[in-house]
Amino acid sequence: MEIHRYEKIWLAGALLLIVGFIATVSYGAVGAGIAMVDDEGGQVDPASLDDHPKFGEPGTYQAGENEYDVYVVARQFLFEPGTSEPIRVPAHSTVTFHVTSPDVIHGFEVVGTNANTMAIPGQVATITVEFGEPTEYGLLCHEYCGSAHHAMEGKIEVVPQSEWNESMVVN
Amino acid sequence: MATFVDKFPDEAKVVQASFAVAFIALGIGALFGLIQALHRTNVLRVIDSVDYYTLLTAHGVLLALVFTIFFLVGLFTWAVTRSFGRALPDIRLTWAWFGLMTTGTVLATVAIVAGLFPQIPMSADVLYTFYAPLQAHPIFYIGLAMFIIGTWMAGADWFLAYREWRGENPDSRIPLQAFMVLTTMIMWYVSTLGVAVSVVFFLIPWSLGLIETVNPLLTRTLFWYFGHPVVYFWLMPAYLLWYTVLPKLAGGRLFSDPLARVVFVLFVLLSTPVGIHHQYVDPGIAEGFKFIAMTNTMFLLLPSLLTAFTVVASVEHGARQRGGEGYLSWLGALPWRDPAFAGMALAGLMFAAGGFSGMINAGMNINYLVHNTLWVPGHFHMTVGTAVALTMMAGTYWLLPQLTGKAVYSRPIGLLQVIMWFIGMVFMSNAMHRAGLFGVPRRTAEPQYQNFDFVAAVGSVGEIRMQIAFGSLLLFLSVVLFLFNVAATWADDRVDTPVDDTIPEPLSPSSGAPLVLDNLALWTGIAVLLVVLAYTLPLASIVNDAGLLGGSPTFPVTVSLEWVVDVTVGALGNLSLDSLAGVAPADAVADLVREVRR
Amino acid sequence: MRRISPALFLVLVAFTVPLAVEFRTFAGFFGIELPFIAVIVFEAVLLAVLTAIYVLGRITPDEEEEEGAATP
Amino acid sequence: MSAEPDTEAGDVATPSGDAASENGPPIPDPESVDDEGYVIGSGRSGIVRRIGHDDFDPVGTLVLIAIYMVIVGAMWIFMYFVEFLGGDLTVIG
Repeated sequence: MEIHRYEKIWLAGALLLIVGFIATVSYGAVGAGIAMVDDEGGQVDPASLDDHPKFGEPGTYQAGENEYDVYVVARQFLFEPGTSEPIRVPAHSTVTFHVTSPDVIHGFEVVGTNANTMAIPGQVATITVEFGEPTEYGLLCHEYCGSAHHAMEGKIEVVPQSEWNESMVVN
Repeated sequence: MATFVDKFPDEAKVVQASFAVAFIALGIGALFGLIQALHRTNVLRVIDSVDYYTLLTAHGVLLALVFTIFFLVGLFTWAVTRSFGRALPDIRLTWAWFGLMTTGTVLATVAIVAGLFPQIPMSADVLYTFYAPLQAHPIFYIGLAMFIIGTWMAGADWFLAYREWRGENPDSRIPLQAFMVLTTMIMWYVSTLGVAVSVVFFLIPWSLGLIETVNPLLTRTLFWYFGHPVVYFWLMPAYLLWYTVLPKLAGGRLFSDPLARVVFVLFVLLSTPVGIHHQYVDPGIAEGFKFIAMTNTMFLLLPSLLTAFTVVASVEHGARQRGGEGYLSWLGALPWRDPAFAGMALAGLMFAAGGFSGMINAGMNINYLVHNTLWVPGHFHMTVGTAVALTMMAGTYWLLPQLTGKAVYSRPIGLLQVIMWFIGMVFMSNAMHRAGLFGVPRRTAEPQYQNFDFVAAVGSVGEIRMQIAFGSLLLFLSVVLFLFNVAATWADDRVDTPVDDTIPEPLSPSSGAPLVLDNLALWTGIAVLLVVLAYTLPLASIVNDAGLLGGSPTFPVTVSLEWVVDVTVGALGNLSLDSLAGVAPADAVADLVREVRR
Repeated sequence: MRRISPALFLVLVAFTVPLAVEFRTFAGFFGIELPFIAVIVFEAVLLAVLTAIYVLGRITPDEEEEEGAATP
Repeated sequence: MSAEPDTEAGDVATPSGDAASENGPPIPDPESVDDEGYVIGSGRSGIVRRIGHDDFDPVGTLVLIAIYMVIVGAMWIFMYFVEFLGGDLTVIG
C-alpha cells in the first residue's frame, strides 16, 4: 500500500499529538497529583442509608488534625446537608466528600471548580479537596434525576478558622 | 440520462421512505430544541419546566437516534445497491426491517410524548440515555428494542447482498462504499450487544415488574458500552459522504481508497472498547480501567485525523483541477454555490472544532472540569449536530434528485440554509462551551439557582444566554428552510437530468490496498477480542460489587404534577422554618418525601 | 482585484462570524475583558473589508477574460 | 449572479455515458438547470485541467492541517494548565 509522504508526515504529527495528550494527562495524575473518583468508596445499601453509621447522620466529621470527612446524601431534589443548611467546612482544611444516593443517579458539582462527581445508588463516591480562604461555593445536581431536578441545589460555606467551633462537627 | 431511481425503482422507494421518516423526526426534534433553548435561557417559557424533560427526551431520541439512523439506513441501502450495481436480494426483507424500525420508533415516541399529558398514565422522561433506576413505561424500552432489531435486519439484508455479489465476483475487491457499509454494520453488531443485554435482560423485565431491582452502575456501563460506538454509527454515513461524494462535488477524486479502508477498519476495532470515558467521574470503577479507556479513546482520534487529511486532500485536488492555485487560495476555486458541497465543507470545518472539544472530554482528569456541564452539549452539537446532521442535509441535496428524478426546488435556498445552520451553530456552541466552563449544568430546565450565581469569565451570563437563544433560532429557521426545500422538490415533476450523479475513480485505486483489509471476519474477531479485554474486568468488578440486580427499587417517572409541587414546597417551606425554629430540616423533608411517595 | 463568486462571498461572510465570536474568547485567554459591542464592531470591520473585496472584484471586469472559468 | 453560466464552459467535455467515467459533464436538459445554469453535483464542470495521481502533492492540505495542529496544541495546553490546573478545588484523593 503506497502512502504519500505528506500522509506520513501527518501520521507522525497525529501520533505525536496523541502521545502528547496521554503524557499531559499522566503528568496531571502523577505530577499534579490529581486522583480519579474510583471504587475505594465501597458500596452501601441504598435502601437502608438511615442506619448507616455515617450516612444515617450526614454532615461534617472530624478525621484528624485539619482533616474532615463530609458525608452527603443526594436524594430526589435535595442534598443532605447542602440544601436546607449549607455544608460547613473550616478554611485551609483537607476535606473528603463521601457522596451517595438512596434513589436515582444524581450529580454532585461544586460550581466553578474541578470538584465534580456522580452519586450512584449503591456506590459511594469519595473525592478529597483542599479548601483555601473562607468563601462560599454553589452546589448543584448536574445529572437528570426527575421532574424537579433543576431545583436540586445547595451551598458549601468555608468558615474562617476563628469562627469554626465544635457545634458544626457531627461526631 | 438514467439515474438511481430508473435503475433501482424499488430500492429508491425504500430510501425515500427512510428519508421521509428521518426528516419528520428532524422537524419535530428541531422544534423541541428551539422550545428547550428558549426555556433554559429564560428568554421565552411556553411550557412547564416539568415538561422540559419530556421534550429533552424526545429531542435526544428523535434527532440523535431516529433522524440519524433512518438517514443512515436509507443512505446505506442506496450505497450498497449502487456500488454492487444490483438489486437487493429480497425487497420484502428490506420493507420488513423498515417496517419494524418505524413501528419501534412510533412506540417509543408515543411513550415519550405521552409524558406531556398527565392524564395518560404513561411517560418516558428518562432522557435518551434512560439511566436506571429512573424507569420509563415498558413501551419505551420495547420500542427501542424493536428499533435496534430492525437495524440488525437491515445489516443482514446488506450482508446477503454482499454474499450474492461475492458469488458472482469471487476475486474482485469489495467496492469502497459497500466496504464502508459492511464495516459499519460489524461495528454496530459488536456495540449494540451492550444495550441489547441491558434492555432485554434488565430494563424490560424490570419495567414490567418481573424483577424487583436493578444495578444502576451495571446498566449504565452497559449503556455506555453501546453509547460511544453509536456516535460512530451516526458518523460513518457522514464519512461515507465525505470520502466518496465530497471529492466529486469539489470536482476532484478521492485521494486514496486504501486509506479510507484502513480508517473504517480502525473504527471497527477501536470504537467499542472506549465506553468508560463517559464514566470518568463515576464511583465504583477503578482508575486503571478509566486510563485504559482513555488510551483507547486517544488512539481513536487517529482514524478521524487521517480522515481530515484524506478528505481535505481530495477537495484540494478538485480545487486545483478547477484552476485553484497557491497554498490556500485554491479554497476560492471550489464550487461554493453548490449547497451539497458548501454544506459538507462547512460541516467538516466545524467537525475540526468539535474534535478539539472532544479531545478535552477524552482527557481523563481534565474531564473533572467539564463533566455534565453545558460544555458537553456544546461539543456534541458540533459533532453529531453539525458534522453529521449538516452533512446529511447537504447530502440530501445531491441524493434526493437521484431518488426521485426531480431537480432540487431551489439551490439558493439550500445554500442559505446550510450557511444559516453553520452561523447558528457557531453562536450556540461557542456560548455553550463558555457556559460549561463556569459550571452551568446540562440537561437542566432552569439553570438559574437561588443559592449562588454563575460568574462568567468572558462576557456576562445574560449575554451567553442570549447567544444560545439566538443561535437556536437560526438553527430552527434553517431546518424549516431545509424541510420546505425537500418538500417542494418532492412535489415537483420529474426532469431528465436532475443531478450529476457520477462518482469518479479514486486517485490511488482499491487495487493498491492490501487484500487483508477486505477480510471482514478477521477484523470482527479482533474487534470482539479488544472489547472482551476492555470490558470483562470492569463489568466483573461492578457485578461482584453490587450484584447482578443491585439493590435499587423502581423510581417510575410517571410523576404527577401535585407530587412535584408539594415536594418543592416542602423543601422551600423548611428553608424558612429552619432559620426560625432550628428544627432539623433534613429529616423533615426526608419524611415528607418518603410519605408522599408511599 | 481577485473576483469572488456570490456564493463564496456568502460563505466568507459566514466565516467572519466565528472569527468575530471566537476573537473575544481568544482575548479572554489573555485576560482581556472585551464587551459584547467589541464583537459587533470587529464583525462590522470584517464585513466591510469583505464587501470591499467583493465589490472591487465586481467592478473591475477587465480582468475577467484571462482568468478563465475557474470560479463559476 | 455570475455572468457566464459554466455548464458549457466544460471545454474538457466529451459525451459521457452515465457510467462512472470521469470525463466531461452530462448535458443537463433546460428545465433542470436553475437560474445560473448550475446543476447540483456538477463540480467537475468547472474542471480546467486534469491532475493525475503522481503529479498531485496536497501541499494546501499540509498547510491547513499544520495550522490545525498548532491551534489544537496551543488550546490543549491552555485548557489543561491554565483553565484546569489553574482552577479551584482540584480533586487530589
